[in-house]
Amino acid sequence: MPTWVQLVYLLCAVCFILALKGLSGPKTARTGNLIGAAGAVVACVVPFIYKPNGVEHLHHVPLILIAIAIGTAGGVFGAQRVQMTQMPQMVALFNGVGGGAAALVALLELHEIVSVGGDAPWFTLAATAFTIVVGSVSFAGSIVTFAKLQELMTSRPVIFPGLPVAFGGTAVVAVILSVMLVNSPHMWIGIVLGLLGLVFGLLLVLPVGGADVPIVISLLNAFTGLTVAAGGYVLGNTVLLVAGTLVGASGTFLTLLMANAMGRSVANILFGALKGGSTLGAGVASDRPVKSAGPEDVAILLGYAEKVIIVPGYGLAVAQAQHTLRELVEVLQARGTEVDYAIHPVAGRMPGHMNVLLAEAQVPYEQLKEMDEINSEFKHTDVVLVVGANDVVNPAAKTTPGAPIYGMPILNADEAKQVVFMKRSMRPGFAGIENELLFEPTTTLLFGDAKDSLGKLLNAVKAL
Amino acid sequence: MPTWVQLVYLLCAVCFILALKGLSGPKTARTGNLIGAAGAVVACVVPFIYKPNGVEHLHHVPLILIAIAIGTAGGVFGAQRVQMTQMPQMVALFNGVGGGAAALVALLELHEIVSVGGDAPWFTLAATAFTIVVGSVSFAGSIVTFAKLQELMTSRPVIFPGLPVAFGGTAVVAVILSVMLVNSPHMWIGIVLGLLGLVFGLLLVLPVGGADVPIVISLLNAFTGLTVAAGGYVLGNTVLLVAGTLVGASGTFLTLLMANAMGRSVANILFGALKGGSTLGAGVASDRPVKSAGPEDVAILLGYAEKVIIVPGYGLAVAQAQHTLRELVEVLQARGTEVDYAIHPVAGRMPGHMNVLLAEAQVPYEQLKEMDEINSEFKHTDVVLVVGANDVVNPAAKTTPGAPIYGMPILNADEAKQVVFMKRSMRPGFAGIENELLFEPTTTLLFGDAKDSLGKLLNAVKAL
Amino acid sequence: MSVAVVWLTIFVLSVFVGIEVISKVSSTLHTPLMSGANAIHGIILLGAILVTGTTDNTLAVIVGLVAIVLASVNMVGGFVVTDRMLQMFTRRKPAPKKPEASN
Amino acid sequence: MSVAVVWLTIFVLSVFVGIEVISKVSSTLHTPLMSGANAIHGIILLGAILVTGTTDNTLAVIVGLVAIVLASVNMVGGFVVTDRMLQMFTRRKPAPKKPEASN
Ligand SMILES: NC(=O)c1ccc[n+]([C@@H]2O[C@H](COP(=O)([O-])OP(=O)(O)OC[C@H]3O[C@@H](n4cnc5c(N)ncnc54)[C@H](OP(=O)(O)O)[C@@H]3O)[C@@H](O)[C@H]2O)c1
Ligand SMILES: NC(=O)c1ccc[n+]([C@@H]2O[C@H](COP(=O)([O-])OP(=O)(O)OC[C@H]3O[C@@H](n4cnc5c(N)ncnc54)[C@H](OP(=O)(O)O)[C@@H]3O)[C@@H](O)[C@H]2O)c1
Repeated sequence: MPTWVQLVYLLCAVCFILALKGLSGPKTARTGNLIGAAGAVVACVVPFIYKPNGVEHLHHVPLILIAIAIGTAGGVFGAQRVQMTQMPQMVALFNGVGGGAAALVALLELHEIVSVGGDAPWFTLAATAFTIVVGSVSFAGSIVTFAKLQELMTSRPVIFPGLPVAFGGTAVVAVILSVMLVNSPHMWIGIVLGLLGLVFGLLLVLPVGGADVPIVISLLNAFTGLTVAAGGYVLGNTVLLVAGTLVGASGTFLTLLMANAMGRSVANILFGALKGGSTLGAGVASDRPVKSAGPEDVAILLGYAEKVIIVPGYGLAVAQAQHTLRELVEVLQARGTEVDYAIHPVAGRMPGHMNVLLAEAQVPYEQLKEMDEINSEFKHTDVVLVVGANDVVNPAAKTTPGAPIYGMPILNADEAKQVVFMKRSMRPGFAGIENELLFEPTTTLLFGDAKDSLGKLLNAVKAL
Repeated sequence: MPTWVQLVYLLCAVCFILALKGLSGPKTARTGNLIGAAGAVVACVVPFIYKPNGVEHLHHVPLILIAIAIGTAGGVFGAQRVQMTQMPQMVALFNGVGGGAAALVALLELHEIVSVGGDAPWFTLAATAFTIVVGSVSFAGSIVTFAKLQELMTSRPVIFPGLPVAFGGTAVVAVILSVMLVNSPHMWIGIVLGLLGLVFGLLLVLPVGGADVPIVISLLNAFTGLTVAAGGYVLGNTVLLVAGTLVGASGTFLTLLMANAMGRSVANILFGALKGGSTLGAGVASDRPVKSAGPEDVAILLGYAEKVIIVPGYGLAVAQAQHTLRELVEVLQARGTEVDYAIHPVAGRMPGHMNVLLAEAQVPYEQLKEMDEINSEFKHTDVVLVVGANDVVNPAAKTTPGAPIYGMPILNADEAKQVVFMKRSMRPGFAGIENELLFEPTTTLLFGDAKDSLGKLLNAVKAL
Repeated sequence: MSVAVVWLTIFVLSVFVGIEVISKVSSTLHTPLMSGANAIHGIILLGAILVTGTTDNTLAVIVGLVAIVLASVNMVGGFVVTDRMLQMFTRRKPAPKKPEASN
Repeated sequence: MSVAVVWLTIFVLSVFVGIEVISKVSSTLHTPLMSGANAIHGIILLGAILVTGTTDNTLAVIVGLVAIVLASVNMVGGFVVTDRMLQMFTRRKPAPKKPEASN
């Protein structure tokens, strides 16, 4: 490889570092993403210019260009069409195809090694086996997460007897075959490894509950990063090594951060179901007495409050009620009421879900207050309107050491003078535990689909 | 080099990364330093165990061990004996000898290259030249900074006519000789480069005012790091490369952070004097009227205040009055007054100067409040006692765009009900500009050496 | 230095860079960051191009072309979708149809 | 990959690590951090040992020994002085002779 090519690759690797750095700050995020894209494009153009194998230029250039065009068209189409709330499954899909590509590249590299007589350092062969297996895991796992989130299949954990055995068995066979591949590389071993990876990916993700899926996507994303890094080692290409490692390391770290923000452990998410217990809570509705009211009563509460805080949650996304909510808030503000939105970091089903949802409804960014910023204001608040949220205001996180959400930071809605919950039933939220706040004397429930109720509320407030 | 040696070196490099990471947080700092030390010791033990040139073990082992013993004794002795307030010059000295060692190592490597016929890649020769020059700059520069801070010479900027010419001349000759060295390596060129480096180091640091010296130490520290990195490249040793680069990069960044905290630019510090203007302010005393008082009056102010904030500064260190100050605070606290110390990041003449000084006087850590933490409390404070500080409470930083400290964050002492300044005269502080706060009606001056005045004040408060 | 150790060194350093560089990310940016990182590993496209362009076995070329398609979906789609997401996040509405609102 | 590019890669990655790893340091720790970094570059001692132990030219050995002395002063002194400084910083006085103080 000529020196200039190596230098360009290094530059591209630096672009990726800067991209990640940029992406981790709100002001620099977009620039960061563009820098990353620039680096990727430059790196991919390089092999068309120099002579990759030292003698000849790249073969099959037209076919390659066509393949790139097809992939690009597909990627752009998917990326443009997807709705904001479908982002997680889109990311899963993109991640899956990346993992699949990495596995295929490793298979081709194995073919190359086998066809020149199988003479490669053991470390190279080990990295090849790793890429084939983990790339396939990432592919199959991501496809299943996509299907779950897109509701092409049930999003409940899928568990069958013998799952732990199948899981363990696949893992053991994969390890044995990898060792065999390192000892004497054969094409069939590689192919079987790939198939085992697919099975393993299925078994890994099927038992995970739909709402834990974002964590799993992030983890599979880190996996794909590592396979790309290993692929880079096999191909002797630094830019793949550095980029893949960056993604692998930051992805793993991000997975931990995300799991942490929900008060869950990654091991529990992945293997909780295997151990027998579902990763979702019980989900039974309580029949203790509560105070419920109609839209007109709530309209009066809101209409004459001085300070209102909105707590949006998963139900708002389900009901697609963000536009109606924004209208209601605007009407209240026009009446002189001070209204803010309190955004819990894991409200909804993906990190940043509420920000995306409300941004889509054109709620001004300034009105979205992060948890730390607004938590001290609840005690000066007249009415908290909880729209389709539950766990993120559940005081059990502070008071009940055994609860699945114990230790998760929550919004202090319980400190406000009045709390209004909009939900359809008494069913609990994602964590599957009862919310004591629903039974407080200061709490009022407005039953019904969020979009429906908000519409009625809006009319009632306008009529005041 | 056997693989295990390379792996050990990599492990040592990781130790250094963890050391820096640890050192940047208060809780982990000591552990970080110890991890770094462990990595360094392990790395240095390695060549005694394996065969460095592939055939034979290390030569001259007894001599080498004696040299290490001498150096270690010297280092420990110096490190143990130095007083806390002399830390900056100690760091400068240690940095200087490190730079000197790097230059000598590069000279030896040049000798090696020359004796095998001068056949080395140009990049290696360039790195050798770099190490010789910059290592010598670091050595000479650090020795001068040591002399300045230890008051072995004047700490005022030393400027003479023709300095810019000498400076530029040396630089040009060094560059020319380096190019010559790369073209045809000769020992004499290396030696002359080393001498030029020494001269350049002198010329670089002589014009810097004593109080800017900590910045320069930090910069020279980064320089030495880079020479060690270049030396690592020449020797083909990763641990030197990684460690040196880490120090070079973090040192450069730290230099900028430090300069920033003082509202100065590094270029201005280094080249301000060359351009003619001194890097220190004018330093003339004003003769506008002020309100001054005796210790007894101030004692009454303090004795009957509910909340007092102490702002310590450079003068406290000069007067070595930290113990007396602590006693005074304890007496006030015993009377029921709430007393805190407000620590400005660049109060004194080295970063963390006040923390070190007050820690030495056994002031409990909890009473030391950082600027951001305490700045909102000044407005609820009865008396602010400014002991030997000046610039760090000068409102010109906010109000006078032309002032040398404009833009530097300051302690909001001006918001308190009463301000008492303890200083010896009306002379300005380090920045050389007048402090309007001295002339405010709410301000009282208590003239005299800080230790003296604090002693009198202590007696007066006790007598209340 | 042996090649494997060189690569191990680069790997270890990249791990530190990867972690440190994102260690300050706010929870709001978790999803775009994940998506951006996802796009970055689409660089496997480069690997796919290299292996496809240097083989002449028909089956290998076909598999390689499939890998290229998949990898370009990953890379291009990833960057585009991230950009769309970030556009949402940072957009400040010029002037909503909010009347004489307080706050 | 050519050796020079490998080393450049390691260099660039180390630069990022060096900067990112200390980017959150509080100003109180500036001096100990400077001093600790200073001790780390004392690792030039390793270089000095290697060049001295692999030469037989008398003058070179003497110069090498001087370098070893200087480098060990740097390294050992650096770590010890940093530790002393940090001891100061983190010491919590067990019980000062502070009487019935408020706050
Ligand atoms: N953000 C993330 O990244 C992420 C990822 C995975 C898991 N999680 C978890 O998800 C939870 C998020 O908390 P959350 O408070 O937002 O949600 P939640 O606790 O799951 O509560 C959602 C509530 O919305 C109500 N709801 C559902 N559909 C509705 C509709 N159409 N109209 C009105 N109400 C409706 C539900 O009650 P009804 O059924 O009675 O209507 C439910 O009480 C946390 O436990 C978090 O750990 C978050
Ligand atoms: N911390 C760092 O790393 C560092 C490094 C370099 C520069 N600096 C700069 O140093 C300045 C620090 O601010 P500062 O407020 O601490 O100091 P300052 O502005 O230099 O003021 C020190 C004051 O102490 C008084 N003083 C001197 N000796 C005294 C004694 N024996 N007894 C009583 N008073 C005495 C002086 O007035 P009299 O002469 O009238 O007594 C002077 O007004 C900033 O400008 C900063 O940028 C800081």
